[in-house]
Amino acid sequence: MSVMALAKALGITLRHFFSRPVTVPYPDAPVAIKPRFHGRHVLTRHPDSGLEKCIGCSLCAAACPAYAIYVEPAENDPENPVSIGERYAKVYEINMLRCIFCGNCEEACPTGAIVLGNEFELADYRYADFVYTKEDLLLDAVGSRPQRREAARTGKPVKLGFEVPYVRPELEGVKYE
Amino acid sequence: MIWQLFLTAVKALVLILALLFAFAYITWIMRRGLARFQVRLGPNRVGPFGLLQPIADAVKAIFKEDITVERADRVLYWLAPLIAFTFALAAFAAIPVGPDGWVVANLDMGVLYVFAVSELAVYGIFLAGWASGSKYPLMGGLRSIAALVGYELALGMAILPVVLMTGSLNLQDIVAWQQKHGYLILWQFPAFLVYFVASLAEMSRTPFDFAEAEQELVAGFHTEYASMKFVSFYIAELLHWITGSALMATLFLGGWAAPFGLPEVPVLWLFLKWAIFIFLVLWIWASWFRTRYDQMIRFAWGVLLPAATVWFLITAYYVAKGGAL
Amino acid sequence: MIPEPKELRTEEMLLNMGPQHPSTHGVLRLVVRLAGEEVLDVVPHIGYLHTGFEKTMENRTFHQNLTYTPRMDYLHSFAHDLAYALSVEKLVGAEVPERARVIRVMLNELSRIASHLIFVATGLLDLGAMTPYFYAFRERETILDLFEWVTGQRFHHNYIRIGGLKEDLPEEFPGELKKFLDTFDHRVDDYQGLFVGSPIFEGRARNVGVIPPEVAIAYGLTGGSLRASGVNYDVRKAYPYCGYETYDFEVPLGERGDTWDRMVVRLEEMRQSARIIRQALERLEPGPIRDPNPHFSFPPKELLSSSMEAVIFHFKLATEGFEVPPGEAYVPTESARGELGYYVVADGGSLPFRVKVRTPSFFNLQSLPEAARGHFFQDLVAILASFDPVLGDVDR
Amino acid sequence: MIVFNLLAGALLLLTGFLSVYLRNAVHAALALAANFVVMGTVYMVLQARFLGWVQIIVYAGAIMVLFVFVIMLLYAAQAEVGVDPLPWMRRAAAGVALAGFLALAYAFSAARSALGDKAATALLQGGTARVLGPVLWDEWRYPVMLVAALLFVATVAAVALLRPGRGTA
Amino acid sequence: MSTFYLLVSAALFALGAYGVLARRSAILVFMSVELMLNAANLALVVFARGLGSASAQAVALLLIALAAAEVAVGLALVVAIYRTRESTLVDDLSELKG
Amino acid sequence: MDPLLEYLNALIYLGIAAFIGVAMLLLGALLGPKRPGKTKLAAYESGNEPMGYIKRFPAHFYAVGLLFILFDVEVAFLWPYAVSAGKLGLAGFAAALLFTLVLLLGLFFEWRKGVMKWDR
Amino acid sequence: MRRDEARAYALEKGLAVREAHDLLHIVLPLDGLKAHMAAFKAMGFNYLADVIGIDYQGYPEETGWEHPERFAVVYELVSLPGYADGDGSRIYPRVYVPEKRPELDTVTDLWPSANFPEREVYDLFGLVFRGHPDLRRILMPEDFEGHPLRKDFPLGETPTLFNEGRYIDPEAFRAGLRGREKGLTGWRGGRRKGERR
Amino acid sequence: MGSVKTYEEEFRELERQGILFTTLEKLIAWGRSNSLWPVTFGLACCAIEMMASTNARNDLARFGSEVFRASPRQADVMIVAGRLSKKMAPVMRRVYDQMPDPKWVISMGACASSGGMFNNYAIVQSVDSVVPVDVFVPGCPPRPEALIYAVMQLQKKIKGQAYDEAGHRLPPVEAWARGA
Ligand code: SF4
Ligand code: SF4
Ligand code: SF4
Repeated sequence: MSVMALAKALGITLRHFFSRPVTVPYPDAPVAIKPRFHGRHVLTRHPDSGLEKCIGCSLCAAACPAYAIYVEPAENDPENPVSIGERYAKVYEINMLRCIFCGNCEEACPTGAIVLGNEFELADYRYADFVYTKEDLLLDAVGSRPQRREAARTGKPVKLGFEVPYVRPELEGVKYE
Repeated sequence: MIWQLFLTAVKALVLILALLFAFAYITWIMRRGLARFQVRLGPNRVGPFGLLQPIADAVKAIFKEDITVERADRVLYWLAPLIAFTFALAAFAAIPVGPDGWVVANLDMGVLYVFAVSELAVYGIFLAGWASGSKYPLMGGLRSIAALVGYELALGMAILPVVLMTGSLNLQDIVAWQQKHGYLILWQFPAFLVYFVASLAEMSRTPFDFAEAEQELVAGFHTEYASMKFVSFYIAELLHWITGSALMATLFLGGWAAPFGLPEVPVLWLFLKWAIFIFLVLWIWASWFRTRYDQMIRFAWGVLLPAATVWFLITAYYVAKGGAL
Repeated sequence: MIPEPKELRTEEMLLNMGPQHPSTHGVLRLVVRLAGEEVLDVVPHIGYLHTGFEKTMENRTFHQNLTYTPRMDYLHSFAHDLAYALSVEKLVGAEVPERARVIRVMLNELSRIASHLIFVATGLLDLGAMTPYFYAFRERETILDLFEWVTGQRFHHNYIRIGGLKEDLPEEFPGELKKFLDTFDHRVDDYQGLFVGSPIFEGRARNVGVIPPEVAIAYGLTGGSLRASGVNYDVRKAYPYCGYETYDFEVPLGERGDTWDRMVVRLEEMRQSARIIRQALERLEPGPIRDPNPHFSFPPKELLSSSMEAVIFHFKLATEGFEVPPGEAYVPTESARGELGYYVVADGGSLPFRVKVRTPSFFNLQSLPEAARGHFFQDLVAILASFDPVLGDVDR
Repeated sequence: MIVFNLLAGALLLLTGFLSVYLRNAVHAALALAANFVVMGTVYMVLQARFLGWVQIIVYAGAIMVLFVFVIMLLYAAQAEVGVDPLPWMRRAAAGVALAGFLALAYAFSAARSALGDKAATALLQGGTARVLGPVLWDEWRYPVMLVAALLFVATVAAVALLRPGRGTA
Repeated sequence: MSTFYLLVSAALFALGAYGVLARRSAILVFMSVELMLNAANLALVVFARGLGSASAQAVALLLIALAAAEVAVGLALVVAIYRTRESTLVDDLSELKG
Repeated sequence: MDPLLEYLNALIYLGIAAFIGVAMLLLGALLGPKRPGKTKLAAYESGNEPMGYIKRFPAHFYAVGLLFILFDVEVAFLWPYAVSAGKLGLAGFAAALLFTLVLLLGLFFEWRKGVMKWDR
Repeated sequence: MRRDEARAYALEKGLAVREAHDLLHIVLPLDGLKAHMAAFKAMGFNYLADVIGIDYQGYPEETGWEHPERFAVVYELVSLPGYADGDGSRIYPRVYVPEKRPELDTVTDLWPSANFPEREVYDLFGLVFRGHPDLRRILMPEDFEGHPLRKDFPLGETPTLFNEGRYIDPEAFRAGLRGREKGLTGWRGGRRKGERR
Repeated sequence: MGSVKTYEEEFRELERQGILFTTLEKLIAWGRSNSLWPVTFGLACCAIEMMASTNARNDLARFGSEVFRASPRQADVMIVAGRLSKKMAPVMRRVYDQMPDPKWVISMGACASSGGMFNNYAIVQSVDSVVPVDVFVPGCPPRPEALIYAVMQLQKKIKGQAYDEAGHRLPPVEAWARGA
């Protein structure tokens, strides 16, 4: 009886021995992340005009429980506007180390400017390198800082570790090559 | 004479290197094998299929800082890994991997040699535990004694019927006997069972791996060991597994003798039979729990030892009656 | 040196187990008084993970605090979100729509399964079996994927909102969940086959760490550990919330209150949770997922471009948060570890005046010395594991 | 052979000396264990191979392990117990030992004539188990039975002395 | 060769005797006794070789068994005494008598 | 060939093994970096200051350990029997039987005495 | 229901009773705490679910909740359903502890489960439980000074750093958000400059 | 340390001369980077993701790092996973000190790296102030793949192929550079 139980355990493990491993070979094969995944933030642009959506209202900063967002607004030049609103974010910085990827900023943003994207490969070496500025966040920037740094050094394109098999309306315009 | 000695030395060197190589790859097999039981891949990124993984580990270990802890008993702290390492390697010297000449030391009482070595090997572990001057290792060391006290007798009692049947303590003879009369696992299945269970304890593999139970004793007796000293223990630990499996293959599965009248190839058959036991141990490792050391001692004395003794008497009667083949 | 005989009189030794120890489930420190390998006494020292949750939450808005709650019990994180939301909802008088309640139950049970899976994984790992760890984590990974579908986070969801949920379930979700449930039952059978009945497991767990019901209650044990002692106390049955009373499930009970019972009870609970999820799936009717009261609910994004009122509410909510009428509320809930509740004191402002979390692990840990005394050191690990403490839950 | 003998003799004396000299009990016990191992090999060389193995298995493997074990139990981290007594005592002991050595050496040298180095080693055939088997279990059958009885008595005695189950102490 | 080992045996015996007399800890005294026993055994084996007598070896084997029994009882005694007296020093043992 | 030669072989083997062991340890000791420190060399105790020394370590199984010696001797006696059992015939078997039974009796006795019971 | 029993008991003894949000609060006097608690235990409240410390400093007066002393300790007593004759009643007796002499009696002898939570209250609020078997700090390090959950203990925030020396000081930032003073965002309620499409 | 030049000294010298990474150095760096055994230092939620990174799905073992050593003596990298409270900081420092050189630290998660959302009296705001950190991993918790990416970043660093934003090459072992 009890020996049977031992044998049963052996049987179960043996069955698994001959089943396929469930391992995702991550760096070689991309990870399929889900549409709502909370990854690195993206500052989106208006699809038609190409203007930034962010109007520098700081609601995201206010909603952030970790106080990881710094926004400094400035008035738009009416001739040559940066954003769709009256004002735009002159400085928009996120301290990625502080950020907990909760999505409160996304929820609080009235214009849908800040969206949590897909990049999760953010590991880097220096504390100071984690303050992502507008360039790093605007939607043309692909990958994380270390990834883009490496791409620049080696001359190869950024290799992203995930694939995006679905459409995310709020991320329109973001291209992952 | 000199030539003889030289030959021995060469053989010994080859065997040791082979064993170390086997160790290196047994870590790989272990990691990959366990991984397969656990539906994952295991090391596969260092070299093709992760085959260079053991080498990377070795390189790292060699260039790692070596620590001698302050409270340690310095002499023993250094001696312990050496003892563990040497005795772990030792047992294989008597195991024949092929017909005459394919053994480093064809001892006329090879079984006793193996038996003695397996007892002495405990010193290494035990002293390591004590010499570290720290609590977790001490407990690990004591548990190794507990294990010894449990398995050693059952081990001896389980070999006795084999010796009875074959009438020899020489491993080469035992293999030859099996070549003639069929594998001992068929004749001596109860003895094999007892031997197998006791061997698991001797190799300190899963149901009986409490001497280094990570969940309780951090890393057991080698908690305070770093760098190559730790590696020595690691080698010793896995070599027990390698040697124990080879020994079981020799004692009960006909050793290097080819099965089913297939052609004799010295190392090959032993290797294949050995692989069976390696897998078996790995399989059990992946499937079962760890016992408590008192339960193991009780099991060994209350079940294994009486069972082995009774079986010994049965075999003895059979042999004494003149039934020996 | 000749040791003085008097000095030698003691055979006891004090051993630190933890904070950095592979099987203290985090950063628990146990000072163990041992005679050889026999445990004479255990003194848990906690606080190595004290994070200052309660103080910090006093300085964040009620809304922001939803990001703090899951991080206490990171295994069954959804239960904390839920318990906090329930307390605050009681204070603000929010009406949670039916669909949201069903989804909450569903995700709560899913999260409970994930937590119990870790329990099985680590509990059996502490008993020396490696493989269940990987099997359990495989299933857990699937659950986390499901959560990622819904909430975008693997286990710190930030999905519950006061008065409902952040957003609706994605369309694919029910199908994926069903797929998971279909395989899950076999998986539980697998875990069961790996340990229940095995003589080694019996030897390690039977009659080890027995807690009789009186002792359990005196020391404040709740959850599966209490039920293993045979006390039929499950908050989901005793103080139903979120409509648990309408679901058909059983509360598995143990008989002896030993490690064995505590392990098996939780295994059974996983099955029951799966059952609840199935029922919840059937009840999933379309409908609103949030109390539309603009006082504490973000207005839908679409409204922002059309309704000025919505914009104002939105701005106020995002910056100041919402005000909660003064009062004190507590709603007990059942987390994977036992009774969990948030005692929230509001002073009429938008920050809570005081949040006290009644975390089950904190109380459960008090029974550990009772259970472990007189057993082998080797068993202490198993007993501790069978209580399923989460140190974030203990230390807050 | 000579080399081996000299080496073994030296090792025996050294480890023997260490075992009575070292102050750390565990070290002393280890020295003794080493002594026994060497002694076992010496037995083997002396045409008593089986005896040699038994020496290693029983003495070095079982008895000394248990010795070390008990020492560790009793002294754990501070095995410095082998302190020597008063100097005069030590000197007296040394004197006694020396006298014993001389007496024995004399006795042995007297007995030596009876032996001769080339003595009947062939009869022993290396003293393997196969040689000893019939001797032990035929000629010496009754003493062996006596030993069994003795072991049984020892079992009883040890158990009685330890009074197990009397708690942890 | 015989002579050499006989001398070694005598020396070991003497060392053992020294240990018995000079050591204070019961366990260490015990160990010295073992050393003496072994020295005796060594002499026996040498004689066995000289005489070509397997019987002498059998005696040696029996001696080992005796020694083992003695150790088992002796260690049990030491441990038992330790339990009650919490000491293994021989001097303290002598107090038992008086 | 003298079988003792094989013993020499074993000795050589052991010597080489030990040599390799020493070489390995030395290699490790010499090649790694050296940055000792007080805490680094202190005993590990789960990240705490070690608390006190171990004075005496009661282990429940020393009774079993002592019995182990006795049974080990028993097995030692049985080896010669095992190799010559056929030659000794039934008379030898009777002796062995008696011998073993006496010891089994001992085992039974100690079992009854509760040597193996350490639970409360 | 034991809850009604407890209410009746409280009214009979002249204790202040308040029911809100389904909770039954009973204010016990500091001196008679132990006796009343024992009475509750005798009534069948066999389970102490929690001991909650609250520091009412700065609690607005106008809310209608009066708090005579700075500290309060709220006990959560349950008659545990599923065990013996428990019926699931919960009551929340509380006792106010003055700031000057922050001492009260322990209830560990009635409910051993009060051990940890009382230590926690001692640790975080500095209220001393007389007769507690082992009153040591539990969450904070032994050598920690102060009692963090007191309202006058600073939260101890550090600024979040950004590039070029910019930073957010959480304290000031929060204050700005709540509209009491002008913070970083400059938002003080009312409408902002909106967006233009 | 006597006349035997340790690897570390040699290493420093080579670095000074700018001819780091000879063949031997390359071999060593390769060995080290491919055999990173972490010490179990799980503190909070991130520890669960650390465990998850060893599980069947993600299998950190593929990088030769599955051997989570409970004893710091045998570990090469400490993955600080979770929030480090001030009560725990000395313990962690001690465990770190007890690791043999060379050793690396991965600070996993927002809490360990910067205090994250727990900006308060109890939590150490960045592990970097206690031990030298080699790689920071943002995320709360970082998903297992992010940890794997961090391990790969660390491997790059050990091999001397890591640069920071300003373009400086980073020392393979942070502790040596900082003299911690
Ligand atoms: S995701 Fe959360 S933590 Fe991160 S910036 Fe947005 S609000 Fe702050
Ligand atoms: S991102 Fe959105 S919330 Fe943040 S400043 Fe820009 S518009 Fe405002
Ligand atoms: S970073 Fe997030 S997940 Fe990690 S420990 Fe902190 S709160 Fe937990």
